[in-house]
Amino acid sequence: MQTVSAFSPEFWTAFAPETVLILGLAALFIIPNLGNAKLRIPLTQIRIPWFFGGTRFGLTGAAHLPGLIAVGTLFSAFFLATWSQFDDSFTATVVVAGDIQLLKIDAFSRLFEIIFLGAVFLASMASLDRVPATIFEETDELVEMYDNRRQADLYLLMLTTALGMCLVALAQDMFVLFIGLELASFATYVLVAFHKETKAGTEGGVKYFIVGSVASAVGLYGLSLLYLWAGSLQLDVLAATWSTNGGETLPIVALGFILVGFGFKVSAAPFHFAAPDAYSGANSPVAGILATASKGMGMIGLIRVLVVIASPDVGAGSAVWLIALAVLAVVTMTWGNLAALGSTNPKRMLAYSSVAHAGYMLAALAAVGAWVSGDIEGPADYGTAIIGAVLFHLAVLVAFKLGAFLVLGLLEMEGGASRLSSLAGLGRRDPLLATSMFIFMMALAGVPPLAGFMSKFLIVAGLVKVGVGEMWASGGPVSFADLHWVWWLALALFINSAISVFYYLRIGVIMFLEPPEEGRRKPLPYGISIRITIWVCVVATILLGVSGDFLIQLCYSAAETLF
Amino acid sequence: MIDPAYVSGLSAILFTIGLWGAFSRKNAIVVLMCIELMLNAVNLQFVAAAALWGDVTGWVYAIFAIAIAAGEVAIGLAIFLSMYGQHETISLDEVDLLKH
Amino acid sequence: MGSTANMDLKSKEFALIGFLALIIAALAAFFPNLGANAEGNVDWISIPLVGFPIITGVILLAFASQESRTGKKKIAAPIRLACLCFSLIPLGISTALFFDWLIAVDWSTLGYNEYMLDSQYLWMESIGVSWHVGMDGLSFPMVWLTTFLVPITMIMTWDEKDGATYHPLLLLMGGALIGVFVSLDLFMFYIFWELTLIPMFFLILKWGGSDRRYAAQKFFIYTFAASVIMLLGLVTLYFLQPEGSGPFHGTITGRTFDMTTLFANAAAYNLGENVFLGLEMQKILFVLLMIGFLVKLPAVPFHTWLPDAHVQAPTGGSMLLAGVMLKMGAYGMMRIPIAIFPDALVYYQDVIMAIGLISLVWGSIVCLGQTNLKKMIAYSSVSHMGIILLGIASMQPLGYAAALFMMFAHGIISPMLFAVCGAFKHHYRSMEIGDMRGMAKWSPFLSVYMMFAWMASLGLPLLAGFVAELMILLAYWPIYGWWILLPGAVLAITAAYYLWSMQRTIFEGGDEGQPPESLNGETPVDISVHENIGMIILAVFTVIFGIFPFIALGMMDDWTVALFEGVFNRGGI
Amino acid sequence: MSGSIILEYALLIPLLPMMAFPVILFLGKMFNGTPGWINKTKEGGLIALPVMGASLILSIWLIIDSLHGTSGTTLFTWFESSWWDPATGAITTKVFNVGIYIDHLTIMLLFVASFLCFLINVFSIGYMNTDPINDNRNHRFYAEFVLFCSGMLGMVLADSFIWLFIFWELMGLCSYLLIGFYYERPSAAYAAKKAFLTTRVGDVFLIIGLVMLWNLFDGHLDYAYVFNPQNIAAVDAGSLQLALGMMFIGAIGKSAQFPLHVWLPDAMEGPTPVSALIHAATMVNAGLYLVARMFPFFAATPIGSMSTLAIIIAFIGGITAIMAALIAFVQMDLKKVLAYSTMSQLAYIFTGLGAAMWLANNGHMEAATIALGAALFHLFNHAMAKGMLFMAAGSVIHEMHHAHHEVHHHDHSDDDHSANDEDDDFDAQSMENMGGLASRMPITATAMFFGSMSIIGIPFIGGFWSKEGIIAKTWEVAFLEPSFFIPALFILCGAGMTGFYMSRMWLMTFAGKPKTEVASHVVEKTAWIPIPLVVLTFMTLTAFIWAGLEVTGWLGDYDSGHFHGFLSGILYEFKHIFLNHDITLLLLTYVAIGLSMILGPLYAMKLYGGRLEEGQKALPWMGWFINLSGRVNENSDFDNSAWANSSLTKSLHKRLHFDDVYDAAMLKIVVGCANLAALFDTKIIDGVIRGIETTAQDASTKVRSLTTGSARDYIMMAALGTLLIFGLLWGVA
Repeated sequence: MQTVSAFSPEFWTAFAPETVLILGLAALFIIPNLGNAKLRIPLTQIRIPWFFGGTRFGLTGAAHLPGLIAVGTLFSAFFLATWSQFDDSFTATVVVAGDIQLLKIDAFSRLFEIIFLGAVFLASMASLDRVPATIFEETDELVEMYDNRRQADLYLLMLTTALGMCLVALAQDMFVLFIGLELASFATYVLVAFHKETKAGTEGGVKYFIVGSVASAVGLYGLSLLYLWAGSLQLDVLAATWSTNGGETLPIVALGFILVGFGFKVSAAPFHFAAPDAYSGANSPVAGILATASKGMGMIGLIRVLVVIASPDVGAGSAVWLIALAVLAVVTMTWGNLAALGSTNPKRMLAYSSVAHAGYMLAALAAVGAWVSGDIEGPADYGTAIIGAVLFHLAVLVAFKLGAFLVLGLLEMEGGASRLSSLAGLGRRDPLLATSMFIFMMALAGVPPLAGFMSKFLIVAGLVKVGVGEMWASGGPVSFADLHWVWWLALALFINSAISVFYYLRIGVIMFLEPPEEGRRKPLPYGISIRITIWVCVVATILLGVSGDFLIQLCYSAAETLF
Repeated sequence: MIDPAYVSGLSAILFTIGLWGAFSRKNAIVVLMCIELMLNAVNLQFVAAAALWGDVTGWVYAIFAIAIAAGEVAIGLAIFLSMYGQHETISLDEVDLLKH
Repeated sequence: MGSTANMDLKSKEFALIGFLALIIAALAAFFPNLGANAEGNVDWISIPLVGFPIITGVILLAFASQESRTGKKKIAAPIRLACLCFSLIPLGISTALFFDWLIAVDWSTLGYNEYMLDSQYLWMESIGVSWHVGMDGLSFPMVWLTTFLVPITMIMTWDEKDGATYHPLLLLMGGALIGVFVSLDLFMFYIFWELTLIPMFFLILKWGGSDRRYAAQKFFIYTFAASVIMLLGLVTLYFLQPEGSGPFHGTITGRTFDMTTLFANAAAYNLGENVFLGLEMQKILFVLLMIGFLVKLPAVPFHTWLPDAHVQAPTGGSMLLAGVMLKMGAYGMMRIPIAIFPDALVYYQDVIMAIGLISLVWGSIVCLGQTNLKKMIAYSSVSHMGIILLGIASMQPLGYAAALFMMFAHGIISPMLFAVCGAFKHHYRSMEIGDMRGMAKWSPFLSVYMMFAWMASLGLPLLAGFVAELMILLAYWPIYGWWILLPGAVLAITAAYYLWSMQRTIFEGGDEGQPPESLNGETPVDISVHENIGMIILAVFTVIFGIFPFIALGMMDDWTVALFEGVFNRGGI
Repeated sequence: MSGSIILEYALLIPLLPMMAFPVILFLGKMFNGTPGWINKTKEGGLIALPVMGASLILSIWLIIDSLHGTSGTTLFTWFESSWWDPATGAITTKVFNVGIYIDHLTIMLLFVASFLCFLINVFSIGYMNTDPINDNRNHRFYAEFVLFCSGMLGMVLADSFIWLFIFWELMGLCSYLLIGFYYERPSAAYAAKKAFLTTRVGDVFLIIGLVMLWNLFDGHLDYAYVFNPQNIAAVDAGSLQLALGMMFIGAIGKSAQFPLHVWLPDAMEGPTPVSALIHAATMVNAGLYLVARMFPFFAATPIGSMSTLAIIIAFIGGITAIMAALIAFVQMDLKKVLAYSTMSQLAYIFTGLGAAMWLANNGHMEAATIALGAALFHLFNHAMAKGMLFMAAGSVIHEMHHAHHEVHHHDHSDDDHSANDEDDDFDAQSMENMGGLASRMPITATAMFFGSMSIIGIPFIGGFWSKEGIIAKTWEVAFLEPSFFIPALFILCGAGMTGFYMSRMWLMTFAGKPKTEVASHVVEKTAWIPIPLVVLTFMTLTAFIWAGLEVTGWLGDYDSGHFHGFLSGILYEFKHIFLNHDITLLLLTYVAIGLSMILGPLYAMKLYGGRLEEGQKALPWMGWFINLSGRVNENSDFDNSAWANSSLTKSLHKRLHFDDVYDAAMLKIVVGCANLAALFDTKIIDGVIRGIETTAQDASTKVRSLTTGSARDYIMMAALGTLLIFGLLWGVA
């Protein structure tokens, strides 16, 4: 493990992806604004060409330019992150300012960087074709959308989101983590409200903003309490303090507040209310980011707080948050599935389903806690396996959940995907697209051999593993009562996924059985880049399901760095 | 100097007021103010804690928190504006197209 | 044959088919040799029987999607043809194996937990999943049956509408079903188990009857929910194994999904004095697993998805559903829970018997009250599946062999039953008993097949169904004594509803008969040529396996003996 | 067991017809309606004939080859399966073989079956192919006919109860198909279903009995094993009796005995050759064959251990005998009379078998042998006579039809049979439309004359030899076992009643003046038909030869008996019957003869006798009888109205209400329950599933209604959630 100080040369090399992102941001600031503006030196008539502002050049003013820049940036960042993951010379790097650890690059954070950058990359690539949903809007606004300033805004926000998320992944100090969180959140608030021409867009933005900022304020308050208690927000310091005197009241209160803050990000019930509105208000790629990457961001927070800091392995009353999290998990998954059952808006349906998925992951975390808290004797790989499962879930979620949103995005291109009936007849109009949507749905439902099944399976395997513990003994008698209560979480999870099949399947039925809506008979707009992204998602969904082994290994090794 | 306990107590009160206001008031701007109130409670907390521990980072945190608050206000107002442009209202109760 | 008319192949499509055929031939010829397993014998299963139909099915579906997109129908005929040819390849292979093993292999030398063409490849080492295939006396008849039924189904429903997607789906279905039967790895087993749902779901959804939407969803969700419970049992079982045993145990989890390892462990514990995992855990896991299998079977009271699915499903779908898919439940039971939880089985023996008896009696009585021909047949297969449970509950090799043979025989007979129903639907546009009279006048062939299938299904001697029923009764009486009167009564009731339905459809009706109103005046026509072909093949095989049951029963009997020696024999339970 | 060449080929006897079945069927499907098919092969009749001839020849070869003693062979293993003993864990293999088993019983029945099958095949070529209604469907008739023959022959030759059952069921199927030959008639379809279901009920018990037997004889059902006295001694007699009782119920169903008899009269819906072959001569004997097969069990079990079953068998027989005879009194349909008489005569045989069983089980072996022999000999005689009677009846009906068509100037081109039946209500089978045919159909009349005499038991003719034996032996038992009095009495009265209804039938048909104008136009002219009649008349008349050879003794001992010298035998028989040393038996004999030969016919003459019309002349051996009947009829002022209007007669017309009760039970109770069950299945069991779905949907709407859409509520919810978390944390901490 090498230690570098901030902004030193090694720093930039170590943080290649983030560096690229920052450069990309700069480029997005500058290039679209290049024009033939001249600056007159005061008191003279000399005009120095100063290419900032004025009438834009044809090239730099091109509407597609910002998008291309952003996509290029994100892809190179993604590539760098992935590549660094696979080369052997990769070593964990810590950035220190004085005696404070700010950021840390290890397998864990790298994996999350890959997830985030991948998600945002796909989303922005899809956004290249994505024109606003103009069901009840006049068409000149379409031109407005192509205006490159606005394009620039969009992709600026995209890049900012990515940057913030990477920061969250890297942070070693709770406050740094929180700053990253806020950075990403601010960007997403605006992205959600980006359609300021539509009622839905603005409304979704407002709600998401209000609830989100309240939640973050609560979380921040929790942090402040934590700081009051420990005198530092360094992860290792907090962990050490917790292990000595974690039983006190103050840290537990703080923990509660922080849970709220991150619970909103992972959209756990009952903090999820704004999510469906935001998803249905935002345009689909953004909703996709919310459902995958920003959920992952929240999970990082939870993992850091619960597993790293408040890891309840020693000390009195250490297992405080186990039950709380378990209950939260069950409530969340059930709530999400039930709500999705009757939802008639595909985007809201997907939002609720992502709530349910959050529940699954929370259950996994509860299992980790149960293992760490030591009332199951088991080797060290127990918790690691489960965290690995969660990471795997987050990773593949990018494939099929984002993919599903992108399909909806393609539908929005021809005017709205806010009703289930807008999917009707897709099987006839565009069988391949319908098939891929069906595949995404099946993956969400957890039907083998798709990635969704693998992830759900791994989580359940983790739960059961903890539930069963080391009971296999020598094949000798095993009492059912010996099963840890975590085993029942697995049962709950399965029952829930059985419920969830209903609404996922309904999408398939509507696509393949019902006749298309009026005015939707003509073939869909082509949208090369969005289709490519959809194909990428399909292929990933299938491949990661059939042979997700390497990714599992990756997540496992990532999880190992936590313990 | 003042016992940090009082300060954090005050911040707790402020926080509670802010949270209460956040879901009791209709007007978006007021809600935004309440959120600011909560953030300020956080600042107080940090400052007090920094004093308690004699640790500079707390003040740094506080400054960052203020920055965050500022950003939040900026974004919030912008979003409210566009909302007003669409819905001709800033009352949160009247903005409920999206539900269920 | 109506199809030949519109079979004007464009050169491009010729090229397409030829190209596909080449790929396939290459795959089929090349991959087995790649997969030469430890004993060095060729892996005839992985690619030729499982991979091949699935791959080709998917490829052809891709072509078909292009068709429905560009709206040109030319491509339907060649794809249909290609599907038939491709489905004949696995049939050829499995039949060759059948003959080979019938003559060359002495199945009795194949001990418990030993398999033909056993070959295993690493799949996901992190969680100990391996691609492990092999066949034994339990699975091989079902595999052959599947390979046999798929082409028959295709022929019989040759000109189903939108054939370009229909026939590839059948191909896909066949591959998935075979996968279920050959897989010797729990994970793989579960994957194929679920994979079978999807083609069937689409078959019902796209080609089904008026209420197909409800039926398809019910079918999918019902069985999926059950199998999810089963999966929980499997995973628990997986983690209850000793760590680090088996060829491919996971690098992360330390356990393996390999069935053979599991069986070996279980047998090792069970044959000793101590009980594998202890009776209590066995009971729980047994129940968890059995739920999945009983719903699939289906057994009363979990059977209500079946009538809906059958009545709505297209003929081909029903044929495969009743012919093979239901057997998956019985197969799973015999393969997993019974083999590893003998004590739990003994504990629940009477419960299983009761469930079987209830299914048997209830199914047949409900049959008597049906007015819809297809619904009646559906319930009759519920009742027949009950017989299988009786065989299992008898805890005798005889009963097990009987259950196996019942699976096999019913797999040949029930497709014929449903084909007859389909012919009624197709030619008379009505499956309501009593809508018509004296149809024998109009369609003698259909009537002959109907009578044949009905008689075969009610267990007429010298037809396949009888042997199984006889053996079941033989195994049943010594264990359960006078309860045998119930199965006996069912034999009579079965005859009653079958004959009654015939009397009210193809008989009576005076010299001219009474065609159903649904034809509104058209003269009824007899079944078409390819329906005839399929029916005749099925009928012939029904007779063959009725007169010479030992062809299939030999290996089944040997398997049961091996099972009992390997699982139950420990000086009395 | 000795295996000679023919034994190896014996399988061909059932196999040839079985293979002919698909051939005829498919050829028929192909060539239907082509003149070649119709004329050259008689629509398959001439394909079936050589096949049946071949199996007849093979059978005779087999019979001659194995006349003395038992022989048999195992051909191949049908399948084998394993049995596991939980106690010891030992696994034993149970083998199910296919083989041939031949003893005297087999020989007798094999001869009856193959011989009658052949003759009736000849008859049907005459009968079926000259009837326009059968055009283009005779191939079905012949195909099913040969299939039936293979079933019958196979059942006789089978070497184990399993295969007996298999062929038994095969016969049931063919009977179903042939009764439903005119499927478009609702009555035929109904009768076919009724026949199959009624026998099926018996079959269920039969197979359960077999299962019990299989279990008793640890996994064997082949005769060679189960008839071995040591093996029988090894099993518990009580459970053995139970098993045999179950099997006997099967026999009841097949042979149309008392509770399960309802199907036989309706079975007459089938073409007459079918009635002759299946429902008179062969298939209905299957039940008897099965019971006769049980004899060794009774012989080898301890004294008195199985008397109950023997008594039950005898009782069933006695009851059926008298019941069927009673119903036969009032039947006007020629074939129905014969059907009931069949029932009654089979009942005699059952009673005889019962007596034999009882004797055997109580250690009177010689007597048992004689009784058994008598019963089986009666089976033989009855088969011959009844087959002939049915064919004769068929010939009458056939000619009546043709006469009817000629009289009514039907052009045969578009002639359709059932259409006529509907058009005019002329019933060619009703004896009320006949009369005075003796002169117009001499051969038929003769055949029927001697056939009836054989059935009645007129001394020295056919059935006499066996019937006397049965009655005598039954009474002999009755003196040992009081409960046998009832069946004994029944069959004794039955003898007289037989005399009545058979004479009644003959007289109504052949004596007196033609009752309709049709009857006066009847001519005996159809080819093929007379041949079997003549042959069988000869067989009936020559029964005394068999009697003389003491066939009873030979039949009674399945595997070691042998024929005696003819003359000594005949003398012995005479002595035995007419000058019996045992006075009671002597008395009995004369009573029986008196009843059946004097009283019954006399009574019939009084009611139905009458001279032929002027100018008509019957053949001499019938003439005297007709004239006698005429004289009796004229000289008697006998008033039958009281009888005819009695409630008994009415219920006899209603067949004693059996059918009504059964139908009511079937339709009301069973089908009613079935409909209820179907309703329950959809409403309750499936209702639960649908209920789950709907509840889930409702819960969904409730949950979603919490998302009010107002951001403030969201925040409040979040706050509540925070409180919840704190609560949980506190709860734990």
